Amino acid sequence: TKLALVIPSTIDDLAWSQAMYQGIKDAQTELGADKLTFEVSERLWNAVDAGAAIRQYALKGFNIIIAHGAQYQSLLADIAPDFPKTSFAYGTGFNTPEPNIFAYDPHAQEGAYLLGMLAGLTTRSGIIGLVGPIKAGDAIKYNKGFEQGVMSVNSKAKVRVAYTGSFGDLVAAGEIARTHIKAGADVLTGTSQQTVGAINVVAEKEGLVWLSSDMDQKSIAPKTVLAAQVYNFKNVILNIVKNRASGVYGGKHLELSFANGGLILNFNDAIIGIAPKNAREKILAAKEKIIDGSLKIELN
Amino acid sequence: MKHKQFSSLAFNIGITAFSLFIALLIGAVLFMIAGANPFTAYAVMFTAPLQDVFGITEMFVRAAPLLLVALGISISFRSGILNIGGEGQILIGAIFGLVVALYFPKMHWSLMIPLVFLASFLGGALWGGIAGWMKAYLNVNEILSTVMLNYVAIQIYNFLIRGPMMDKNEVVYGTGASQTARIAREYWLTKLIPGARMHTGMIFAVVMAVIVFFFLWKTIYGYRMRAVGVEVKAARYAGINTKWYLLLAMIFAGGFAGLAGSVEVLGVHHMGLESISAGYGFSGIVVALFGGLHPLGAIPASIVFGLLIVGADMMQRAVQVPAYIILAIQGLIILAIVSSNVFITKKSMKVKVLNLFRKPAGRSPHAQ
Amino acid sequence: MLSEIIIGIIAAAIPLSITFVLVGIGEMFNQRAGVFNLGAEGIMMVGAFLGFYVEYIMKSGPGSSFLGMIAAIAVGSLMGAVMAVTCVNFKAEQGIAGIALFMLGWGVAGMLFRVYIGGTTSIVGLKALDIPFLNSIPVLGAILFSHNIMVYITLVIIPLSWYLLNRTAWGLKVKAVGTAPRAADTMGVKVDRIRFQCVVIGGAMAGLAGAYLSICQTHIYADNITAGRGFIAVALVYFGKWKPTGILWGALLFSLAHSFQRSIQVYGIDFPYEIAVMFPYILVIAVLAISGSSRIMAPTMLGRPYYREQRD
Amino acid sequence: MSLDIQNLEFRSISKRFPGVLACDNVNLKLRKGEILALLGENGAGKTTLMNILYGLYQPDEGEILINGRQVSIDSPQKAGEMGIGMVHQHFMLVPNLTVKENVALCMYNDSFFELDHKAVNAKIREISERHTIKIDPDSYIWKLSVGEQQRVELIKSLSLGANLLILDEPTAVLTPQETEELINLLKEMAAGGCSIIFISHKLNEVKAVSNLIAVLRDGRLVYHGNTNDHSTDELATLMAGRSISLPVAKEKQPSDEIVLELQNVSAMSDRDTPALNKLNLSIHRGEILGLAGVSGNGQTELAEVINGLREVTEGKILLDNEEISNRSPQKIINKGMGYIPADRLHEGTVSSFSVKENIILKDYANPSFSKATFLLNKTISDYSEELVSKFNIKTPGIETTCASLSGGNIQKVILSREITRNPKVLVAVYPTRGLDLGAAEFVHSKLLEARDNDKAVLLVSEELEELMNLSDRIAVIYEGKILKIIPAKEAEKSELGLLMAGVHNEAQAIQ
Ligand SMILES: Nc1ncnc2c1ncn2[C@@H]1O[C@H](COP(=O)(O)OP(=O)(O)OP(=O)(O)O)[C@@H](O)[C@H]1O
Ligand SMILES: Nc1ncnc2c1ncn2[C@@H]1O[C@H](COP(=O)(O)OP(=O)(O)OP(=O)(O)O)[C@@H](O)[C@H]1O
Ligand SMILES: [Mg+2]
Ligand SMILES: [Mg+2]
Repeated sequence: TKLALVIPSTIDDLAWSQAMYQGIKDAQTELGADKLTFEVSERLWNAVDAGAAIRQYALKGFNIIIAHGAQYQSLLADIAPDFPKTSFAYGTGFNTPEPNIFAYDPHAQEGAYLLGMLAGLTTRSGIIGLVGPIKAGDAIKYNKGFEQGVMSVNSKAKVRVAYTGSFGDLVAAGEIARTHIKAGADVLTGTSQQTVGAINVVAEKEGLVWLSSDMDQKSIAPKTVLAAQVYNFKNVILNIVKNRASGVYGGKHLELSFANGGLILNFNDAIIGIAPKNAREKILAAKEKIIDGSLKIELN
Repeated sequence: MKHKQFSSLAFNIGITAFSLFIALLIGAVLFMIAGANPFTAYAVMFTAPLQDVFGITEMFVRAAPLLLVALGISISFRSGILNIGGEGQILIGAIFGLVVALYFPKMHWSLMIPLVFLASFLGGALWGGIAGWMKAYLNVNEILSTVMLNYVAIQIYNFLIRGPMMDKNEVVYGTGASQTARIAREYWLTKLIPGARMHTGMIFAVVMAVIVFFFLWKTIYGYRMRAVGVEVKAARYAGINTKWYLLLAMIFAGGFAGLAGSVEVLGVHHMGLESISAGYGFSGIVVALFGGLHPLGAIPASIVFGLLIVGADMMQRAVQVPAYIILAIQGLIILAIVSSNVFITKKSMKVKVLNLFRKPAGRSPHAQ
Repeated sequence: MLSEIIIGIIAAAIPLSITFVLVGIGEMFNQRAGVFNLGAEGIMMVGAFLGFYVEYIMKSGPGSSFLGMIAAIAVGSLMGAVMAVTCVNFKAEQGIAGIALFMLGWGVAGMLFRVYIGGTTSIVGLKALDIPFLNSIPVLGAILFSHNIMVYITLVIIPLSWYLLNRTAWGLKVKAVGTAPRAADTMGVKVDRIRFQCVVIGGAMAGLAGAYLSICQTHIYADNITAGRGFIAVALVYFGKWKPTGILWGALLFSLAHSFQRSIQVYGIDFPYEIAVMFPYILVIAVLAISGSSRIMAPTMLGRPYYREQRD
Repeated sequence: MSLDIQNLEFRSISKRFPGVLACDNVNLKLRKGEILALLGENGAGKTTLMNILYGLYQPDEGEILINGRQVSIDSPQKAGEMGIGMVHQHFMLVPNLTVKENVALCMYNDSFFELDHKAVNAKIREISERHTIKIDPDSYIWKLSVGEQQRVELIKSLSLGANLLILDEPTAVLTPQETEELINLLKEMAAGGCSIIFISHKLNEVKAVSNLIAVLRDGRLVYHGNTNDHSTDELATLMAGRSISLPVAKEKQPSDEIVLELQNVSAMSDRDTPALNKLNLSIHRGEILGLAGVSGNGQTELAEVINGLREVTEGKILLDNEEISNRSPQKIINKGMGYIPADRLHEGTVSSFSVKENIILKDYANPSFSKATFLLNKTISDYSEELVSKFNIKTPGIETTCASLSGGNIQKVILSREITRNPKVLVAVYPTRGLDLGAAEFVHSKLLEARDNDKAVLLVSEELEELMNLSDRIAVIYEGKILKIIPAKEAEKSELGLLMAGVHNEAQAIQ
């Protein structure tokens, strides 16, 4: 199977794009390098360039084309009918406008809820800072889940949200983190590729904690990143390959949740001691409830 | 005479080829650093887009908005204003167009499309006009205001497409991607070739180029704008309301960028998306200057630039190098071409080069 | 509490403004000499990368930070020289060349980062140093005496550049070459040489500003780390009317507005964050609109290459 | 390494520009201490030849020899090093620097840091005292009048101590007194061993100052010899290839009808100092009113105020009894105003526009040149061709940009436009500044023709002869006020001279 990946940012952004890149690599390892080959086109945040790339991949006979962003949905809707034997996939999304389009949908709110619990339990100042890119899409899902998680364990805690207005301005993200810290936040979190800027600022002071999403960002700040919600896109890829093998080229809504292993929660064992002793147990219990459906997270 | 013309053409081609060669040579180093074969890379870059329908059509998909932006830039440059606010003007134009296309009562496409164009022209004109007004009446430098207004426009645009204008379904399903609903299919610009994205926008842009040409060189308004552009004092002396024409120039510059916005909406995306301006506001400046700030010159310039974008993009996928290399190569090529230009247009520089070949011993005043 | 917030806002603004001041002063020199360099952003990216890279391979430590900065200055000068060769020697259209340089810089920085580092990592960089005694002065201590070393170096660069421009023969030549190159030529000033020097200085400063971002401010390098700051800096040169102090005020105003805007968001005053984010940009335009214009300073031949044998 | 220039020789110098052969095989010699006057019509190639000597242009063919040795002067720097100085026809000053800084730029063009303001001040003081050139060293150039700028040019070249000095029409903007002083200065310098090349269209100056004469016509050297061998009339004939005599106004009874009237008009200058101070003036139909005055006394401001280009802060201006003060320039043009501005390069023409486009600068919207906003290219071209030949404008074609024309020819473009437009009132500011005699003759006759056609003309000039030849009445302006108006036939140079210096009654004169 030949797979092509189109991403808005880069394969080393430690966030959304890298998570997918990692997922494909993992899938490749599992299937064998001869069973799955892939190519990547990066930095295609604008839809015109992405459209050209997707169409060209389709023309060149790639079997699976993953357009890794919600903004690519309409592009796929335009292109897919011309290539009925090719599977297209995009996410975050639910809508499958053509029979050969998959939509994948990480339930960012689930992990966010758990990270929120951890934040609520860990914070001493009672102030938690959230560094947002722009107020849309996954960022909203994440923020909503996170706030509910905090409230479920610590109703006195304050979650403060501030946005940079862009996805890629890591200096601005760092400055927002700094402002949060000055204002008393001791636990911080956020989404999008710019957060590396924020993590580094948080890491400057000991005792402050970052909770990361999309990828485990522990690698750049091993003493700061306390826990991470990781998107396990490997399952999405394997799922698509399996579907194709059974003659289904698309039309499915593939969710990533704790229930199906699409989401993974990582704790940083080296510093987990910062959190209260029973935090891990509480969170794992909540995770089970999310999996069995007894804990619902409101999105509206 | 014939011989002279031929040798001067040969010189021009030679000098351009030479500078391109230097640029590509430097680029080759980058390819080698990235672990790719520069020869295959270049071969793909310059020939792939021209080899199939896909490549050629994609070139025109890029050329259309580039040309429109470049037209506006040409007008404002000719009036002495450097407009680097194309990005913002495209976005505001797109939003105005989207409002009409999404929320106006249904009507026949032949009414709707011109209406959308008009709206986005007005939107872009408004955005450009702010900078123009501040320049003419408040003496605010246009580079400052247009750079700043770009950021403001991005925020407004994003606010609208993720807020009030967001696709209702995004709310219903909770995905919340910042995009508007799709525009009704009958309002889309017709695709010229089945299976490819090329649409009638390029034809529209070329027609606009011809109109702008007539406007600038054959009408009294164009005359006034050009006069204001090169010599404000003389223009005032001639009775021209210089402030108003500075403003008008920015209104046109913004308006054309706005048109590029609606061409992208109606022709390519069919909805409002993030980063719809796609850097055209900047590359449009390059296209306009390559076109000699002449509306007709901008037509080939936009096509060549379209080739450069599409070719580099294809090359990146063909040889699997980091996408950054596209930017670097494009930058190098542009630098090479602008650098060689002076040897073509300025006699004294040309002579210097020729002397290098002719008389290695140095210039002799006796030479005939 | 409120006064603490205000002090915080001001203290945060100062290190932010340094990037703009550095690029702005460099750009001021090349604009004063008549060359308009839109490529500052690209140069910054290369400077940010190389500064980061040098420190990275030298495994950190303040010495390596300084080496990184020097490397950034060197590579910035090199890119300035590229700009100068095209625009001064080859008289290329400055608008195009600047945008091309921006693309080149972004591309080269991104690519080298991918090839030689490969993923986001962090370095130690230069941290803010609390100057003993001075930093415990109430109010002023927090605002002025708790920054990284580059802040203080920049505060020296400002009067230095003023001096260069206004008190030396070279400064006279720069001003002459930007407003009346032909006159300067007849007075024995080597127009293209002065312009070349200024563009190289502009490049060096942009390179340094880039390294400031990666080494002093974020301690990482990532794609698009400059995020348009080079363009803002170019705009602020106009705000500052080609004067070092003017550029400083512009940069401070813009940075203050940003740090104010962020505080407002963080302290949770409820209104659309887009308006907060837009605020600094609008403020800068508005302030310029209210303040008048000055005629004497503008380099009137900005963007116009000089040909000796052409009448204009 | 300033050379002691004993001998200077141009050998077979040719220089081509697109469409013109500006210098055509010129051979010329000059010895130490001589003053050579270079004559020729506008566009003959004088400036070009001098620019070649000064290293600004490179000759296409030929060589320059100094003391018998071939030299290559490939830049003005090189020329400066060799001791060649030049006062350019269009001033070479940096407007946003002060006088002092401009001089410093010349003195320290080789140093990086070193800038000794005291030394510069001393130099300026020394030069201005020795040659009685009045100037404020701390004033910005852009604040100076054209005449003052000319003085700065002189100081600049003198400060460098050139031993070959080129002066390209230095007297075009000087008052008669200043001219006289300059001539004395040049003679003094020549006596001290400096060689001088002097370009002027004013033949009496040429006679007064030079030993040698060279005449260029269409780029070719047509005469080279001693000044004393010819009278001014003969020189004029040599230059133009025909005899020239400037016309003089025939007496005529002007009508009583006032066409243009200024009542208590005040205005500010660019420097924000009062330029016009409750000025009163009226011009009758069919008369030429000459305005005499030393440059900087409000002449340009007066002209600008009349044309709506400068704000009137107080008072009224009436054209045909209709108020036009602070109206838009377009409205005033439409009411029948014509204007020949002093700044021909940047105000009277759009320098990067073609000759053709400049000829219709005020009439492009006129129904005869445009229909439904479209310019009528053919009509415009025909009209331009007609004016170019009628006014004898030397240009490769009507598509050539104005910037590449010679100074005199740019002036002719403006003249042709303003006079042919046939306005009710014509404001002409220094209309013959820099024009060759033939052209000046032409302008004068055109101005007289306008008067005879019942137009009202306001003629601003510093040349008393011109004023006395053409005007019906002469008004003298001083510090923004009209001191006195004298009928031209009663005017005397000495009285005008005193009035221009601000002395306006006998008692004062005696003091
Ligand atoms: N740089 C240039 N580019 C194009 N044409 C030029 C240039 N310099 C001079 N010429 C042309 O060369 C010819 C001679 O010009 P030049 O300025 O030497 O005349 P001039 O004798 O000094 O006239 P004037 O008395 O009007 O100053 C003119 O036709 C002019 O148009
Ligand atoms: N090279 C220049 N650069 C900038 N401004 C100039 C320049 N030359 C003149 N000006 C300005 O233009 C205006 C008109 O100049 P001009 O010298 O003609 O004024 P003036 O004082 O009325 O003298 P005149 O008696 O010659 O009319 C002045 O205010 C002067 O400051
Ligand atoms: Mg001349
Ligand atoms: Mg005056």
